[in-house]
Amino acid sequence: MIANIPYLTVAGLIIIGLYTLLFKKNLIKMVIGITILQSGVNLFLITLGYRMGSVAPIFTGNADNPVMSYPVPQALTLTSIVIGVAVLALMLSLVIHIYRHHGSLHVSKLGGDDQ
Amino acid sequence: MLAFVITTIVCFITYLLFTTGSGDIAGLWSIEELLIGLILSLITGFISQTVFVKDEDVRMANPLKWLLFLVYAIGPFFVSLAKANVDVAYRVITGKINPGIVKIHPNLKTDLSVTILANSITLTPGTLSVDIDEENNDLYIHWINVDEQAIKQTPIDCKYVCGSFPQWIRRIAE
Amino acid sequence: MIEMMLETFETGTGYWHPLVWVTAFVIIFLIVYIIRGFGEKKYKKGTGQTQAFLSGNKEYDKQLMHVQSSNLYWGWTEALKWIIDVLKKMHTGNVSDYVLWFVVVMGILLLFVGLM
Amino acid sequence: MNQRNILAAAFLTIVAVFLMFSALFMHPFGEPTSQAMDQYIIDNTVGETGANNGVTSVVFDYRGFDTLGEATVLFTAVASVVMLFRRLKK
Amino acid sequence: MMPLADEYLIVLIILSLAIVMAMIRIILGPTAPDRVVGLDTINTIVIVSMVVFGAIFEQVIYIDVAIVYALLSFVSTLYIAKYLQGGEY
Amino acid sequence: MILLDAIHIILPLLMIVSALIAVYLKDLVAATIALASMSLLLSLEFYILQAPDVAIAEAGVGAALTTAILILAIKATKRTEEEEE
Amino acid sequence: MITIITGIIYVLLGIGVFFNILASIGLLRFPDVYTRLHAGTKCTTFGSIFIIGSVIILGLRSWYFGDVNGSVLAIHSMGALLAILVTNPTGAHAIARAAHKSGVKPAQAVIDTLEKEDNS
Amino acid sequence: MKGMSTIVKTIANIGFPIITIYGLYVIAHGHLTPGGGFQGGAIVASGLALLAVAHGTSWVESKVKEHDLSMLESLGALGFIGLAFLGLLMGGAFFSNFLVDTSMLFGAIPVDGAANINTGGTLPLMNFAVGLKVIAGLFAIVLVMAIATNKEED
Amino acid sequence: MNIVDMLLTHAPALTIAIPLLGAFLTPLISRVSEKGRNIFAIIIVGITALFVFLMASEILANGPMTYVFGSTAATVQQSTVIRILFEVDALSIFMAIIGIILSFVAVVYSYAFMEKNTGLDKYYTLLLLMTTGMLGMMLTGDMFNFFVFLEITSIASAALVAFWTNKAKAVEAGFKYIVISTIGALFVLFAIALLYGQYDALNMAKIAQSLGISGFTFIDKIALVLFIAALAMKGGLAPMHMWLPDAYGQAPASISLLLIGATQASLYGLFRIVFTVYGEVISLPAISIGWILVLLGLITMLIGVIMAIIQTDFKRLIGYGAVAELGYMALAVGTGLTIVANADPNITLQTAPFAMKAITGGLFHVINDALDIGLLFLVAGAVYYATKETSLNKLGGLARNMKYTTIFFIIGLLAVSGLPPFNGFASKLLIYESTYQLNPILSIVAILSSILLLAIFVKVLHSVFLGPALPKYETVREVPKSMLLAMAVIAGIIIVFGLFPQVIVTNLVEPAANALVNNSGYLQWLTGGF
Repeated sequence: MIANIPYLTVAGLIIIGLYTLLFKKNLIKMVIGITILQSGVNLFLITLGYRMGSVAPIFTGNADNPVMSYPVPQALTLTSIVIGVAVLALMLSLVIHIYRHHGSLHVSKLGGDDQ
Repeated sequence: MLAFVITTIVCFITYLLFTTGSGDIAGLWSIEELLIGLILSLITGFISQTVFVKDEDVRMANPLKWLLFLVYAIGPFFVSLAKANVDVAYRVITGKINPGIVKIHPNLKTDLSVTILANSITLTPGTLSVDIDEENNDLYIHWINVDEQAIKQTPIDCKYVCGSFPQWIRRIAE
Repeated sequence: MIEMMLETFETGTGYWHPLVWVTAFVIIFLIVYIIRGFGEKKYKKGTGQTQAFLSGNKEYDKQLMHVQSSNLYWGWTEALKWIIDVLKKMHTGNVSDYVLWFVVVMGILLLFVGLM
Repeated sequence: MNQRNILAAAFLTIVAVFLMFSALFMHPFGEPTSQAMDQYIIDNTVGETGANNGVTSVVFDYRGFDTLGEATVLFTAVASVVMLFRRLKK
Repeated sequence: MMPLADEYLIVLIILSLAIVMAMIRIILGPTAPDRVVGLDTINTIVIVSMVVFGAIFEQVIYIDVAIVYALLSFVSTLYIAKYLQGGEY
Repeated sequence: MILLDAIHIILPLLMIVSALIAVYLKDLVAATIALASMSLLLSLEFYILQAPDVAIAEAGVGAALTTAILILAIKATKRTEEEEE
Repeated sequence: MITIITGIIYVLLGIGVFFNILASIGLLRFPDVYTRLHAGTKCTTFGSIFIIGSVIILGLRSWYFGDVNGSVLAIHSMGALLAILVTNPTGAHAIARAAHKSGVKPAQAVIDTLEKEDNS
Repeated sequence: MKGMSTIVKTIANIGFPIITIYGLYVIAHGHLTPGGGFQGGAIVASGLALLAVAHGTSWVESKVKEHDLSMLESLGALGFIGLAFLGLLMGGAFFSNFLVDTSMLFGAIPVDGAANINTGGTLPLMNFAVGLKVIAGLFAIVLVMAIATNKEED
Repeated sequence: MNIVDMLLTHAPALTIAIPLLGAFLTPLISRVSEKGRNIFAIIIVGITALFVFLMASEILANGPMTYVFGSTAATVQQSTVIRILFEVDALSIFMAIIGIILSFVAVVYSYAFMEKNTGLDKYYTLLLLMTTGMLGMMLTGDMFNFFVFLEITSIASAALVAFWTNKAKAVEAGFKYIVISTIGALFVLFAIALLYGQYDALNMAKIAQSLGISGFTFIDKIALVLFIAALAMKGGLAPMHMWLPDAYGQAPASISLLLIGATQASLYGLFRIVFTVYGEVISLPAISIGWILVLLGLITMLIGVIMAIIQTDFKRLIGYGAVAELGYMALAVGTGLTIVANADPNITLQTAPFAMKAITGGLFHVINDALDIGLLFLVAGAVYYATKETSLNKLGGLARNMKYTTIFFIIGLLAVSGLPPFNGFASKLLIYESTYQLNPILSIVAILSSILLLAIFVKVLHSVFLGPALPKYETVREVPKSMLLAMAVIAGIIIVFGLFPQVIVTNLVEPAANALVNNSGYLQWLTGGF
């Protein structure tokens, strides 16, 4: 109806996240990119469950059989958000450790042994 | 102990406010709600008794003080807030500013009263509390339109900056 | 169970029975052991026979004798230098390059599968 | 702009184009086409779980096991962070 | 939908203009405190929008979200402010 | 309904813009602020898409905790993003 | 009755929107952090009071007409408003203090007592 | 320098019980209104983080230790999985909602949308278990990372 | 209902719940006693292993088990699947057996290997969580649940890779691993969401059924590509394998062992998605998905061996060896998929026997790879434990002091390079002969990389164990008994599998291969009920 703009937003957020991961050289910036990517996926899940003119799937007892948005994607998104914050915390603590070892956050400090 | 009771009561009242419309007691609450609310308030009171109530603030338990606070909030405070906004509107449109940071000595004793004053100042005409001197509760105020006469003495007189607020607050919180 | 263990392992075109192999191994070991027994008589401990020699010279220091692993297969690495260099260049250890490879593979697969 | 960045930009563009296209092929926004699972849950959540909130009934009843997994993820993350900042010497 | 829904929606669309301007401040802001001010403004506007949306959808329980936001946006502001003023956590 | 649709268009655009700001800014604290504003708008979008549960979770996590953890990590490391090797 | 309330709501909404927009304009026009804080804090708070106030009036109206949900709407909106009123100035204070400590000077300042005392 | 200015401390002190009771309200009403264990837990944890930032980490450390938080988190997780096991024992399947539609505590089934806080079977109990776990877990993350920022190379 | 029946009914849930309970209890028990905690972890994994074997005997006798979480009532209501369910068929249980063996060996090995470190309560917690995640990925029949367990495994293993935080490289490897895992998992979630939006279902069987009805739409193709790319990255297929040597090389040896399980669980997810979920439509695209897998496998093998031959770090070298081994699986299963998918309609599995042989070989190689590479990692860990050194250039002459370790290494070496009579030979023989039927070049490349693997590990044997005894290592002693026991368990299994491959192939691998190829068995309960 409105040209699937929310889906395009999702695609946009995912592309911005991937762009950050590919082109930015700072570790914390990369973490931010992953957060953006995560937000895109979360938004996608929520948009899948939305129905035009619906209300949230919560029965308040004052309306008879309203159209309700889907509850399952919302539950999935909750799980996804928790997973997001868990991953974020772990990544940032690893970043702090990398900084303690190298004194820098540049991604090239993560050199392999093969060079 | 007193702190615990006060905290619990405050929490319980907050909880009751949030759960209006749940049942039939007084037209608003249900019995289960009250029970669970009481238990949760006890837990919260137990956790936060040491931070919520300082000894010098126990007098805030007096309901009269709250009434006074309400009067203050609706009366002088709201008027000043309205004035402040018109003032800021004027400055936004014209771009005329004459700012500076000044120091006032409101002569308040407790943390709570200073906090109320500072927040009131932040929301009222042309002033914004920037820093606080923790020893004698002096406030540093960013003043968007500095009065030339006021800055001749330091710390400057409160009446230029915040009108009658310190008196009100002393009556409320001390 | 035992019968199942002794079944032949069919692969479609061939088969493989490990017990046969093991039996062959045991027989070969026996033969080798017998041959070894022929030389045993002439071996005497405590003489120069037990000392190690390197092309007739005396053994070097242990540390010097140690062949480092990066020197092994020198010819192989030298011959395949071009491909090893390319591969080494690929393994930068840089995490954004890892993600790049992911995006590349995903792009190629999208082109191939998505357009079909 | 070295070789790597050109490669990255090219393939990122490909991926972007495909994602945008898939957005066009999705069902229209706000009008999901199939509804079997969710409609069942909406119809039965009060009767089967006794909860008004459909999301909570999904989170803790219909898909409670996912929530256990979610709690485990958080537990894992806390254990990991605490482990990473532990004291190394005894 | 509630009786005044359209008027409130127009209000919200105008408010999104305010969000755009605050976002410009986030882009431009020469120092980090400027950006925090922009964030604070967006915070307040979003809280207001949430309250208004709750009224528009006639779902009173939605207002809870606005309260949560009002209480918690403060936390992030404080963390940034504490970082900016220096010193240990 | 047309007005609600307009909001459904405006908010995603604002979100994209703030995500771009978060990527563009070199100062990591500023990037965090932009990320927080994106999280804020995302929460509002969830709210409009009739998912108040998720909006609360995103508010609690995105507004407060993500920002706090990111700021703590920046505090423990360093603030600016260096460009050269 | 209803038309009067509707009229009041229109007026409140108008004031609220005006001040919120003003806040953003001020945010763009003012020269430094402190003055921007003046705009960003006061005006948004004031605007929010009016917009949320209109919602509260709406809720009270429906409560008056016998809908219990109206009370919930009014009280919860009030809660949100109170939270804004408490946290906004405190946040502004924290930002101002942080800005001053991180070395941002007030632009066009005629006097800066705090700066003097820090140096002395 | 410890903590922030007096004003922030006072507001944090006043705000903390309010945030906590609100978070607990969200947890307890998880099956009635938006929210639930995770959201309420995140709110309370944010309140604790507010105290931590206002008063400084060392002040918090003098009140609560990180391994206490770990213990609390374990307890919450054990409560959650214990409820799941109870479902196995009493309801016949892992995670089955064995309390619903019994006349025990939390056991009633709401009639046409009039659910109350005592309906929902095991859902409110699970909400509380997850809430405890999330409070302890998220606050432990913030606390540990805040301590890590203070410590230099060891 | 007696107790055994009840345990059997609930075995799929208990397999996950018991290690989880153990993980939650570990911090509490760690307060009481350190040694008790170690024993407790071993006991927990042992009980889990019992449940896995109980389930295996049931499934191999009576076909797939399903377990519905949260209800005893039927899950299929109005032809939709509401609740989460575990669906354990022969393939799942085959993978679960591998996982639980690895986990058991790892926890026994850790007893002595890790004792000098701090933070061991968290270590054991995370190890149990990793086991949980791995088993969950293998047993679940629900898409989103798969994602959740994928994340549990990723987070726990990333933290464990960085366990030695004083080593910069370990922390870096952990960071790389978590970034890669998160991106992979997010794309998996995105693909799940795409499928969910299409069919409003999250159950794998239900999605497979819906896919069969609706055909192969564009969205399904995108989702398939995302699944393949993300899971192949998590499964370590080239050219997205680079995180693997980093992570394997820097983790503690017991964790490297478990990482093999995690990697193979991702690979299992890939196979499951391609064969079961997309099973109805997989032959539709003109370019077979099978060829993609074959190509990925070929590249993986070649890159793995060529990079391994120039490595100088013990564990990193084995990591590249593991990459090469992963290539074999992808190659074999891809070959099978190609033959199955591209066959004429009148050529069924019976007339195209090489497909079955290839898939059997691939799956058999999964367990062989886990054992062989696992044994090598344990030996590397033992060497590290004894000498605190992993650089091949500095090690030498250890065979004099570490006899048993040397013997275990030789067993691993021969097994991994596919020499008879060890288990690697049996599976590789199957792979060579079946890939030859598709294209001779494939089997030539496979044989070539086997030879190179032998060369690589002979190099390791020479530089670590043979050669003159270096004065630095004269005081080195044999490692403690529990580590030797762990290695001996794996070595024993290797020898048994090598001598009697037919037993394992008929009883475990062929049912698994049948379950993989035949998705109708997996979908059976949807139409027929329980």
